[in-house]
Amino acid sequence: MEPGTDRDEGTEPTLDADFFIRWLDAAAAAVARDADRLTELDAAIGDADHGSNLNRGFAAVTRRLTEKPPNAPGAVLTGAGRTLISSVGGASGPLYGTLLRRAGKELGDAPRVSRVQLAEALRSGVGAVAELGGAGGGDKTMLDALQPAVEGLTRSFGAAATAAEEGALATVPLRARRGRAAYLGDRSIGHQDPGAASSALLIGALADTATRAADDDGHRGNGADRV
Amino acid sequence: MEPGTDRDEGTEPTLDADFFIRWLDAAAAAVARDADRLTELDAAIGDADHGSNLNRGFAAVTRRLTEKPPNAPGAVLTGAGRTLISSVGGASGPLYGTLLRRAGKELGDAPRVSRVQLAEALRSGVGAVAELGGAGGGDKTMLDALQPAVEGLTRSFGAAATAAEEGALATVPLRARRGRAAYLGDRSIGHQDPGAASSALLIGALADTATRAADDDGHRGNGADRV
Amino acid sequence: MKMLINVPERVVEDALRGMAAVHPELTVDVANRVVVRRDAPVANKVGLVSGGGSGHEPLHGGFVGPGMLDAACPGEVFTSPVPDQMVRAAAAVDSGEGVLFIVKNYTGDVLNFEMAAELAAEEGIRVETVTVSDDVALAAGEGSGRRGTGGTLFVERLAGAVAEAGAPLERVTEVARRVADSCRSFGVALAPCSTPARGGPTFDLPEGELELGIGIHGEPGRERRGMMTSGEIADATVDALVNDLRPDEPVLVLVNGMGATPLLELYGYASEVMRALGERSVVPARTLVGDYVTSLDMAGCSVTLCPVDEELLRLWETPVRTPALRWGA
Amino acid sequence: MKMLINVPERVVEDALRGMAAVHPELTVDVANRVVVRRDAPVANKVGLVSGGGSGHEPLHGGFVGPGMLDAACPGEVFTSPVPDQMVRAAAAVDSGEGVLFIVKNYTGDVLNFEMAAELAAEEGIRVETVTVSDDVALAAGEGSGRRGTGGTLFVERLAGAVAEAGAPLERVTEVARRVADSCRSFGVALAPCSTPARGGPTFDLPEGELELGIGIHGEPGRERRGMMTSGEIADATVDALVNDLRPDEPVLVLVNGMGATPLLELYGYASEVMRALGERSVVPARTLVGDYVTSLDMAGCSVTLCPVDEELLRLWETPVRTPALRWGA
Ligand SMILES: Nc1ncnc2c1ncn2[C@@H]1O[C@H](COP(=O)(O)OP(=O)(O)O)[C@@H](O)[C@H]1O
Ligand SMILES: Nc1ncnc2c1ncn2[C@@H]1O[C@H](COP(=O)(O)OP(=O)(O)O)[C@@H](O)[C@H]1O
Ligand SMILES: [Mg+2]
Ligand SMILES: [Mg+2]
Ligand SMILES: [Mg+2]
Ligand SMILES: [Mg+2]
Repeated sequence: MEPGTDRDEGTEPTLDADFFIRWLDAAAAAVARDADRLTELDAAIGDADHGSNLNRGFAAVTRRLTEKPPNAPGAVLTGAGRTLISSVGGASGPLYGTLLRRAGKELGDAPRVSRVQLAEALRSGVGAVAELGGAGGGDKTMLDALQPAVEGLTRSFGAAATAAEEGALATVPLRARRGRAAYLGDRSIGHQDPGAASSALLIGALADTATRAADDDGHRGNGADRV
Repeated sequence: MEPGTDRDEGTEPTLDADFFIRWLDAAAAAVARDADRLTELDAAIGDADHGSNLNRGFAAVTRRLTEKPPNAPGAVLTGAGRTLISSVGGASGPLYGTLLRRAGKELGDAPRVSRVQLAEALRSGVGAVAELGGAGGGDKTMLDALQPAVEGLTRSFGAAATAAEEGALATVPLRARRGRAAYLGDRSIGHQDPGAASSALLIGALADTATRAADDDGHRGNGADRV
Repeated sequence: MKMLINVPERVVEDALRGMAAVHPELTVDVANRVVVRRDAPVANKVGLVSGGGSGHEPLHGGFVGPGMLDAACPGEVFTSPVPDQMVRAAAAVDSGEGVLFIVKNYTGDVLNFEMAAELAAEEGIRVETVTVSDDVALAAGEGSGRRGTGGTLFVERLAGAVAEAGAPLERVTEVARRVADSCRSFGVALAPCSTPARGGPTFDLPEGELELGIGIHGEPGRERRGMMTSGEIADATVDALVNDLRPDEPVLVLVNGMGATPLLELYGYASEVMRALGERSVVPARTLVGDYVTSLDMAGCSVTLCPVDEELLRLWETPVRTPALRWGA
Repeated sequence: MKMLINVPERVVEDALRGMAAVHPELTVDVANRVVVRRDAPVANKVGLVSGGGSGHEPLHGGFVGPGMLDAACPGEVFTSPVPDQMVRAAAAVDSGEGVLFIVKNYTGDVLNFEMAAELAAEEGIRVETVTVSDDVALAAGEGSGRRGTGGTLFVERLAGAVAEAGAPLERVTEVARRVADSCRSFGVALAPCSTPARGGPTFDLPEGELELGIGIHGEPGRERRGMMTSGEIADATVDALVNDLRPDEPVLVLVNGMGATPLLELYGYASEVMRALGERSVVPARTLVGDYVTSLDMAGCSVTLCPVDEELLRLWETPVRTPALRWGA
């Protein structure tokens, strides 16, 4: 059973560093699995590298988290953000890196955070992405999945995943105004934005991790504790 | 009716400069028509240019013969040979050029020559080709069509054409020992030599011209006179 | 799509090992992906650093050496490098006179160099950045702005020449910016390229069609048309360039192959470009013909015009000694 | 197959007009197809003339200039030039010191240059001829003999260097012959080329297969194999070279792209070639990486080794100034 969907805030588990590590590992697995699909999407309106870019970056994140796992959610995210910046390159590297770094900084060194706190931290992160890249909603970028995801996350993990997925699909009819796809003008219409698709994967991994944590929680109380 | 096939030598028409010009024009037409086929043959075991090489050369020959038609068979052939040497390039340019120049020189400045005289002149030409290129019969070159053609021509125009055609086809199972096809070693086996194929075209054009001359001769005595 | 590689993941690393093996005049840090001229930092000289995704060779690594770049940072294929590379390069080439970053205008390159500039500044290195956005296939100022393509060669060369002469950072930046602002490029693809990661073409381009206004990353162009002759392509290209910027000075011309177009064809195309320029009263001062800013094995070509006054032309002529551009040395 | 051309029949003429337009340091006779260095005939200097079918650019026109060729005669695509061209070139470059013909060993080239040498001699020009037959894919002395490929670059450069230094015809010929006799090349194709006249590939090469021991005219190779890695290709290539001639001197190395192979891949291949040479105790003295002796848009590569003593290495280093090979000038 997913935390937050059928309980009130007060009884939803809080999230520790281990939860965040498992989230990013799940994200890495999802990216590895879907790398070819992301690259295909990028081939249509970009330069055919988004899948391999993120795969390289998240593999580095997983390595780093395994080697020295941080012990606070904030540190997990800032570390992962720095790793993405140092290993991805391209547009998505600094953007995803900034998303996670800024969110991590917002979380500070609290050992546990709530879903709502995470939502607020990600909201800051998404703001930083918008500022860095100069894009807004509807420009056919990762923001079109991330912005609704943050709103969803204030309600529940499941709502975040659904919103991200819908946001990603909603980029199909849009005309790109930022990033490489913008070079295509009207020819960008009719294709899903690869960054929005990968954002949906990351948020999907978050929701999956929360579901699994809640299930485990029912059995042996692993990682996510009641507040 | 073809001259020489059903008459004895004495009644066969002799060949004047005009006959030689019409032969080379017919050869040019045949080469133009079959250029793609020759190039395809060359693609299989050479460098895919034999058709365009000869086409360029014979077009130049036709132009030259139209501009200033020589008035002796020998001059027609030496001029055509020089033109081929100056316009074809490749292996076939010097070889065909030498064939015609040498044959032309043999014919000297006689205003008319017999078929047998032509056969002897071409025999010298073929010898010069063998000397220049260092090839012999069975090496899978133009010689495999030209040598039997000369023998055939001592009997009749038709026999020359048939022998050239058979000689060209007989190059298929051979392993090339000269020219570009030799680089392929055993992989040259199973393909017809493009130069042998073009030689068959040239000799075929000779026979056709003779046939047409004989026909015309029946009607209005054009070009080929009784000796 | 067959490639002369070991494994797709190691293409850039292998190429850098090759550069290290055959260019003793360069220091190639394969692990950290930085190519530096052997004698860096050169005393009293501004350091020039560029970089970008790989797949455009000889750009940028082939342009490292006296009279051009001090360092290049190659990213993965078609992926901008990461800030760590530029910071390392800046540290390696800074003699105390500061460093100029030359950046092609792609979101990825811009963002990564931006981060690098911040980090380098934190380490006490003076950094200026000049962005090249010369591709007239795109309207200026719209969306992501214009892409940086062939003009980069002229910026790197002319800024490199003035830096080699000992000019201060402000002056080198000014020259680079002037060149970046006045260069114009336009490219055409006859066949798409294939990236090692993808193993196949980045877009479909049927027989009998071409793409006008392509980028250098396998992006499709702005417009697809029926096949054109080399003369027609030259007219369309020169029109696009001259309509955007009618040069009143002589121009340096780059007739650039995208990778798979034979030099025989490229020289034929150059003759049509020269004709088209002449018909529009544009005066070529110097012309380069060859593969300089490529897109892997794409078939096609681009043309770049770089207006020059006497000073820039003089700078162009000064000695340059790099793997891919060399004269007077 | 799309090409950047006007019409197939005019490809060579168009390219020559392009060379004429962009290389003021050359005299390009488009109608007669001769490319001559502008200052020819150079007093007291032996003239060097080469030529062959077009489609191998920059060979030979791109190698005309001080320190290399005095003239080049381009034939039709993959078709040797005609004697008239070589005779004209010889007359244009002969200062009275005589002329050396550098000929790649193909029946067509050999025969046409032979006729030209006779005609030039009739005009009172002293002519020597050196034939390059460096391709170890073929057994020496069999059939048409070995083809001339990448080694031609070394013959043209080293003979050009000694001619530039004022050596007499005998000495220039001797150097050219020594180099021609000791060079070895081996080439591999990953994809065939397409000639303009044919408009499509000259042979079929299915996905997943390559050709070992190819020529530079779109001829298929001696052996077809399943696809190999760049390291495996380097081993096969260096084995073929070293088994034929184990060099006891250092070697000049040419890692040559056939036309469509990206420079990124070629540098990666160069690193494998360097490894393979090292493992077989062959010492590279200098290495060139790039497209020098190409085969239109063929994908693939060749390697040429040219053993050098100190004298040849010194000649190699002297200034050369041609469109495609330039240093020290
Ligand atoms: N200015 C921007 N703001 C937000 N997202 C952007 C921006 N530019 C690009 N993106 C995102 O990055 C994705 C492309 O990432 P990627 O392919 O890894 O980088 P690159 O475009 O450099 O190859 C796009 O699909 C888009 O979602
Ligand atoms: N040494 C030779 N002797 C006789 N004929 C030869 C010789 N070498 C080549 N040929 C002929 O020339 C033909 C090829 O001509 P062509 O394709 O025009 O020239 P190239 O081989 O230079 O491209 C071959 O098919 C062969 O018949
Ligand atoms: Mg991308
Ligand atoms: Mg041929
Ligand atoms: Mg990219
Ligand atoms: Mg040929």
